[in-house]
Amino acid sequence: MRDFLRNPVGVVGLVLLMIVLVVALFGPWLAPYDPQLFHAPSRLQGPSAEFWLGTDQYGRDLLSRILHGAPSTVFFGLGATALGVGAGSVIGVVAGVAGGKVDSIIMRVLDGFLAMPELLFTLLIVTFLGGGMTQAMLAVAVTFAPGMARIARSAVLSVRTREYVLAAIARGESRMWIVGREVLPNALGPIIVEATIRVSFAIMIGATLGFLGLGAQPPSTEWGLMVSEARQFMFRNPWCVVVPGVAIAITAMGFNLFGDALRDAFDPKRSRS
Amino acid sequence: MNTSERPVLEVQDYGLTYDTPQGAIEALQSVSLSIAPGETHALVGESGSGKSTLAWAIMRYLPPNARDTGGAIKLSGEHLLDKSPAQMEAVRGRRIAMVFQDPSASLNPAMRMGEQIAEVLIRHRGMTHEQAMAEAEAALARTGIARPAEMLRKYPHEASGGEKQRVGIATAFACNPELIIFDEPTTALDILTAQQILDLFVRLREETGVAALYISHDLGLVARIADRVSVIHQGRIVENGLVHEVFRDPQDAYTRKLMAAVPRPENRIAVADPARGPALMQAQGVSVRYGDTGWLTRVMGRAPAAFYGAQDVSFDLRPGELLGLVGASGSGKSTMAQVLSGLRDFQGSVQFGGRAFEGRRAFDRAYRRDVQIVFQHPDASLNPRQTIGTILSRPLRLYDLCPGDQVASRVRDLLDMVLLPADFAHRYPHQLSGGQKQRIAIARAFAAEPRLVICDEVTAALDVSVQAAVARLLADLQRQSGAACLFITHDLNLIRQLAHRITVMQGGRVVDTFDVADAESPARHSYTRALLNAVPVPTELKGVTAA
Amino acid sequence: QTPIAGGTLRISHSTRIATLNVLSLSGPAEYPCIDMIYSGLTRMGLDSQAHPDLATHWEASDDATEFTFHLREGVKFHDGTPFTADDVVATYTAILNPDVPAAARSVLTMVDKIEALDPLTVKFTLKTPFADLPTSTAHANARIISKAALAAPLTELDTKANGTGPFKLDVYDSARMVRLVKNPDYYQPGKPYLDAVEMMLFPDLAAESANFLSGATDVMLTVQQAEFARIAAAAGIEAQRVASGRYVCVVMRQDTKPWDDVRVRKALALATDRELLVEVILEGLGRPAYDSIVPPELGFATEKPVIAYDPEAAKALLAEAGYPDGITATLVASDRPGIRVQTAIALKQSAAAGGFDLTIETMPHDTYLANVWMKNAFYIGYWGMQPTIDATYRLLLTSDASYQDTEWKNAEFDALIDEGRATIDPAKRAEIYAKAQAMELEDVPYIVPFFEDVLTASSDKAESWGVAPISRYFYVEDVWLDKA
Amino acid sequence: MTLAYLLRRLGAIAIVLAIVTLAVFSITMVLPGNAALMILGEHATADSLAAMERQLGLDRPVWVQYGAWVWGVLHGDFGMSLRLSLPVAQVVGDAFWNSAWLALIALAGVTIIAIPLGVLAALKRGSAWDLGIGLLSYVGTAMPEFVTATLLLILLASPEWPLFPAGGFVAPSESLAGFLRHVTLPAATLGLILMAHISRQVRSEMSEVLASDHVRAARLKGLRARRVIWRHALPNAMAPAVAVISLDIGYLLGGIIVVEEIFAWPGMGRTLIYALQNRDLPVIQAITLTLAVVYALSNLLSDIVIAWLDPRVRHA
Ligand SMILES: Nc1ncnc2c1ncn2[C@@H]1O[C@H](COP(=O)(O)OP(=O)(O)OP(=O)(O)O)[C@@H](O)[C@H]1O
Ligand SMILES: Nc1ncnc2c1ncn2[C@@H]1O[C@H](COP(=O)(O)OP(=O)(O)OP(=O)(O)O)[C@@H](O)[C@H]1O
Ligand SMILES: [Mg+2]
Ligand SMILES: [Mg+2]
Repeated sequence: MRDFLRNPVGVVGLVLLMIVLVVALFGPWLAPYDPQLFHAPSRLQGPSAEFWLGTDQYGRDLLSRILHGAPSTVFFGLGATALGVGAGSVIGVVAGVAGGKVDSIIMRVLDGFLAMPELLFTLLIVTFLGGGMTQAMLAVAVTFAPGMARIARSAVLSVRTREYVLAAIARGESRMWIVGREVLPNALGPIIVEATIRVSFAIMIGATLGFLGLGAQPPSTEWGLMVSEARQFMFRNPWCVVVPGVAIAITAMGFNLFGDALRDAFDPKRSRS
Repeated sequence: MNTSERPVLEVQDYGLTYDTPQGAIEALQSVSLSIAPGETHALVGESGSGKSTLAWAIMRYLPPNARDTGGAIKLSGEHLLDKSPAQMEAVRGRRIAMVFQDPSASLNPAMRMGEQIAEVLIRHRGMTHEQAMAEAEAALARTGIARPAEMLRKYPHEASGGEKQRVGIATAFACNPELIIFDEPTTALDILTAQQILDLFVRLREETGVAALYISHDLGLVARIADRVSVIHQGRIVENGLVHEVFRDPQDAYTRKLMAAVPRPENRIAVADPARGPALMQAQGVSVRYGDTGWLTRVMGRAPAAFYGAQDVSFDLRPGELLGLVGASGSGKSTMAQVLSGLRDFQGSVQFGGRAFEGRRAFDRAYRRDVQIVFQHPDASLNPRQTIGTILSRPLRLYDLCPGDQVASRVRDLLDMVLLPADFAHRYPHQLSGGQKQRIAIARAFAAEPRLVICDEVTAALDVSVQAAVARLLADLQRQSGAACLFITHDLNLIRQLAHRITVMQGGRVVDTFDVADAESPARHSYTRALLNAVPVPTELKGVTAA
Repeated sequence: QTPIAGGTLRISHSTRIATLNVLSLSGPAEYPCIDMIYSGLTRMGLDSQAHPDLATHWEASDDATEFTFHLREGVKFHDGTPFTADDVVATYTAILNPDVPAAARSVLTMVDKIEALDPLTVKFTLKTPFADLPTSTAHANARIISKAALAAPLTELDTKANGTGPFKLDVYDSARMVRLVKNPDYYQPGKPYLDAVEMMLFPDLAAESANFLSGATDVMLTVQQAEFARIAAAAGIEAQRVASGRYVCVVMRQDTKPWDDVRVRKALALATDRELLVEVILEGLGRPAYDSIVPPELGFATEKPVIAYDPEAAKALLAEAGYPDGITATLVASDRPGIRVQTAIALKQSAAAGGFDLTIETMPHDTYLANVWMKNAFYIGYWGMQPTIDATYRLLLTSDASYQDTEWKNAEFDALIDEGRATIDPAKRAEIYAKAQAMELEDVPYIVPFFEDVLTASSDKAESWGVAPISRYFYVEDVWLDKA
Repeated sequence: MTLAYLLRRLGAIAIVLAIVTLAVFSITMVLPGNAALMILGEHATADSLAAMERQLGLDRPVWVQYGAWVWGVLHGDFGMSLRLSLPVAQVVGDAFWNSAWLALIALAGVTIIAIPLGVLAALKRGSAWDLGIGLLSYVGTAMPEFVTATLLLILLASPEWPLFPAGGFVAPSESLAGFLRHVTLPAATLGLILMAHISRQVRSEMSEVLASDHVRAARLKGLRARRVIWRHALPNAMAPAVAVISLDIGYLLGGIIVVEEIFAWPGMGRTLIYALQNRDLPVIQAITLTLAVVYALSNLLSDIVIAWLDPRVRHA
């Protein structure tokens, strides 16, 4: 952890992440206005004392909308990642631990999934599921699972041949003990690191789906949707697209930096260089 | 040798410091040494003593956090410390060349080896590409490679370690430098190849009369090839002189300690010969096949060809005995260790304590308790996420060796047994040194109160002095517990100190088994003889007694 | 100013011209194409009346069950074949054939028989009286196709077009551009003025307006409300705002609670802040509507009383209807076009004060069409302007309407509409339709918050560019380019 | 890297494609509504809907439709678009080239800029250069394409100050200058993320290689810095970087969907979204198939390039 805090990337990531999490947890209480409330006379205004970040085409307060949208945006990322990483890891760990035929079959199937560009895959699934926040989350999770399974599997494989695992096998430990106490705790590092970085991808894909009209639906305050709804007005009031856009970027960057720093902290080879 | 000539290399009172976040590390402190033309000067010392640092300092190739703290380095009288980076570029490879420890890592994997020799000639001797290639071929021929022209066209991964090291040596000699620095050029090679490289070094030195700085931690080897030796300890030269004088009469305590640690066959540290009786363990016709993969993998075309890692191996072990298992790299030693500790499927049968086991799944809990294994890498054999206490208590709980409330005290006993303080129980493996970790691994094996302990190169990753201590500890534990031991190693001197009998493997088969006392007997298998001859016998050290 | 002949008019549009199949197409950019390529028997004018096109004049029998159309002489199809009554018969036979997907069929269901009396005379015999038949024959999808083309596989109509209109098809590329060239044999002498028209696809609205403003295109077929002010203000640009009867409506199925109670519907009407909706959704480019689907432009339209935004009254009405705590409902809106969702969002805000707690469910258009449209109890509809009151009501409100989605079925109302059809005397018709409109207002089958203006823009150089309120007729043959 | 290996890889690709088409087909079949409904929209009456379904062949059983489709594809006939009155081959063919131009320009531009940037950052670790490049790459990776695109539009294509067109397409055959003006913003949008990713990757691989024993050995042979960097370090850093670039192509193929949608670029992405919205199954099929093929082939190509860069792989 000390390593982590000495790394400027980690510190910046941590600070951004803290801000994002505070906003995600308390945003709705911090918001000065109801995010759906129209202030018709003040439509499409830039920042002012009344509306700190300006207003959108309906005269809704952008700051309030951003604050309200934070939970859905952030928890979308976390949820999709958790689901995808969870499912993927289970598959990967099973493949890695089982080895042999089970492993080859699982890996071949995953290869098939990985043969499609990520966003295309998500797009098809979300079309299939019918659009909407939950559906988009599921779609992202499904997209993530094969890649995660690979990472989990290779983490397990690299640990599985470590000598302390061999020692446990030679000692005659039970399978449960070996997987649960010797392999998993040591394979978790790369999985967690990858998961953290993927949160930022999930947030970006979620926002992109919102933008394409396949994710969150109006009048949700999801940030990608906010950009998409306001796009028509971007030249009349750039704030209404810049504000949610930057919010997405900051959030994604927070997770990204944090994950990178975590990776460095976990991987002594990188952190030394 | 004419020592009155101007020295090729002179290091005077040189110091170097690394700046790190934890503070400055004084890696070298007022180091002085001087190498005369034609002289081979050995630099010995344990890991981390500053040997490589001195080599980099001479080459003026240092990481950004390194800082000269004084003194001078002169090459044939020219001050190297004053040279600009561009000037040093012209010195490196041209006037001082270097041969590295790991030939696999020090060659560019994406470039044909011919190019890698030729580029030095093009750079320093202004040759055209054709001339350089012709010259490279000649240089390679001088290293005794059978088909040099062919070798030039190969990529590094297509050559063996020995061949790669020959390319490295040919490159170093290519521009007739004044000085060549050898940084442990044989440690990454197996015994027989190392022997050949050493012979090559001696021959080329004689032919060219080049001065050499030879870095090593192997005193036996140094004794054979060097004229003078400097002993370095924690960045200081503690002793310096002609090899035979230093070794005959070491002045410094550290030198003496180093020398005492050198394994010598005649210094037996083995337990007394066990009583001859029925065998404790017998391997009968054990074979292991590698590379048998499923049809799916084969269809997908990723399967390497299958082959035998061990074939029809038979040997036995008596109660309380220490059997040495030796052989070149890849001869199947670890494979046998894995078979016996139930880590690998095999054909044939293993008998233990009167019971026969056919195949890995036949091994039961009782067998697994009786047979314990210790691995080579201390870093990898302890779970980094468990404390030492947890690690050591695991066999106790698993085999129900003592009541739950006594586990902690038994762990303390175990730590005590391997000469470590009791409070280590709360530490994590990364807070221990390599030697300490290896002791924990040994303690864990003995915690199960086994009847057989398999040690797979347990000393290979350790420093010479630590090696000796670990070997002694092992013998002590064996004496206390009466367990038998299968000791796998490359180090023939060490095994002759430790073992009662030695089994030799080559290419997956057992070729020879003999009593230690019969090692020099003419009845030995030719391969055994080759192995024994390849070991640099530290003759110069003979008079020295163990501390 | 005398028109100058020559030049290429570049019209930008943002939706694809996915097909030129005049029988079935419905895209906003497809209509101008067929309006240029094909002619109908009649054609709607800017005055929302049927005018002669291929038919120079027509007579109706007194009971409005027989119509005789006299065709224009000497008209040729683009391929040179002459236009005759047989083509008219073939076209209408195809439209009425249930095996052919034809959009005009719904306004021609009363047609029983079409006969060619001679090469230049066609007679329609109707099953029921229908005074507005010439308006139906002006239906944008009822243009005359040659008999030969109808004999070939109908899918060829998608990409080939052989009409009698002012322009001929030159290039059809549904992904980028449709290019039409002057038909020198057009029946109006001297017209069209233009040598060619290019329909250029700009799928991105920002790109479209940027190109239009920079002069890369001459006409912007449809201007978005959000951009109208900016474009209107630009130099050298004439932006047009055509009052139209296009509307968004809130569908409330009257066989489903709570919408079966007229008080609830009226409460929602009172809770709809029409001024606000016109302001934020239409940017003021439209007019509040007061829950009749009949726009003021149509003949026989009556003046509708203003319904002021009165959330308190709405609450009171709800309480009276037995919902003192208000009503919670899910309002479905398809994601296309965007105005549906916008209306839903604004309505949610506006109705909240009136005791309606609306949850908005937005969904892809395909799902909406398959699962919600004509099925759900509460959703947003969106319709274009119809040419007549009869067409307007028969589309949605009569019991046998094509898209009867409210279950508001009223025999008296049906009878009135039937009677209106059969009545040729305008005064009498006005009386009948006034009654029908009053019934509609009484019962509030739909909430109609506003009528949306048709917005278009042209460069100063493109003279006489215009769009009819029913944005399906464009009169491009009158347009000319002032190169000065 | 033998012919047999290539054939096997191609075989594996074919199997994956078969699965992909079946999956897409089933997905579209399960969805409510169909192309006929989408064409007629709210003008659909029961009889015209039925007529339209008959005309489009949607009234046939599902497996017959799939079978017919597969049969056609095997004969090189992708059928007619249900919505666009054009043969699918033409719709997708045109779109493919438009996308390919965009993707290749983005990729080429990025490789030309990102690789030297990565090398520079690795050589000057810890310097302002390194920091700047690192910052760029972090910002680049954190911005979804639609945000980058929107920002670029606001900055460089605002109606008041239109440096670049806000979208649209001009064929290079029509006007090269026009094409370049139009391609700049979409390519830059795609490029930013790619650049961030590739330069970061090159930097990290390059730092690793620069710290490796063999580069040290090359330096200690007295070779000139230029040769050490370009001949010894870069080729070894490129192999892993190429692997990442090929993964980035997967990203690129996805990113193109969004970017084309925003900049109204008449390519595969935009066509795909249009086809998805209109339930134009043959077009959806053809596009997913094409994208999957491109992705698979680019992976194969990258493996070949890696083998060419790294003799250890070549001989494996
Ligand atoms: N770049 C560096 N920064 C900080 N400390 C360093 C650096 N390089 C080496 N050291 C430290 O300097 C000391 C001398 O290292 P050096 O590599 O010279 O030892 P050595 O004698 O060659 O060891 P070995 O036998 O293991 O090769 C060690 O304590 C090492 O940890
Ligand atoms: N898991 C494995 N899969 C395939 N081949 C293996 C595997 N483990 C070992 N081998 C091969 O089997 C042979 C014997 O290996 P083994 O590890 O037993 O040798 P060793 O004598 O222990 O060598 P070293 O001295 O290098 O440790 C070697 O050729 C090795 O490459
Ligand atoms: Mg060293
Ligand atoms: Mg081994």
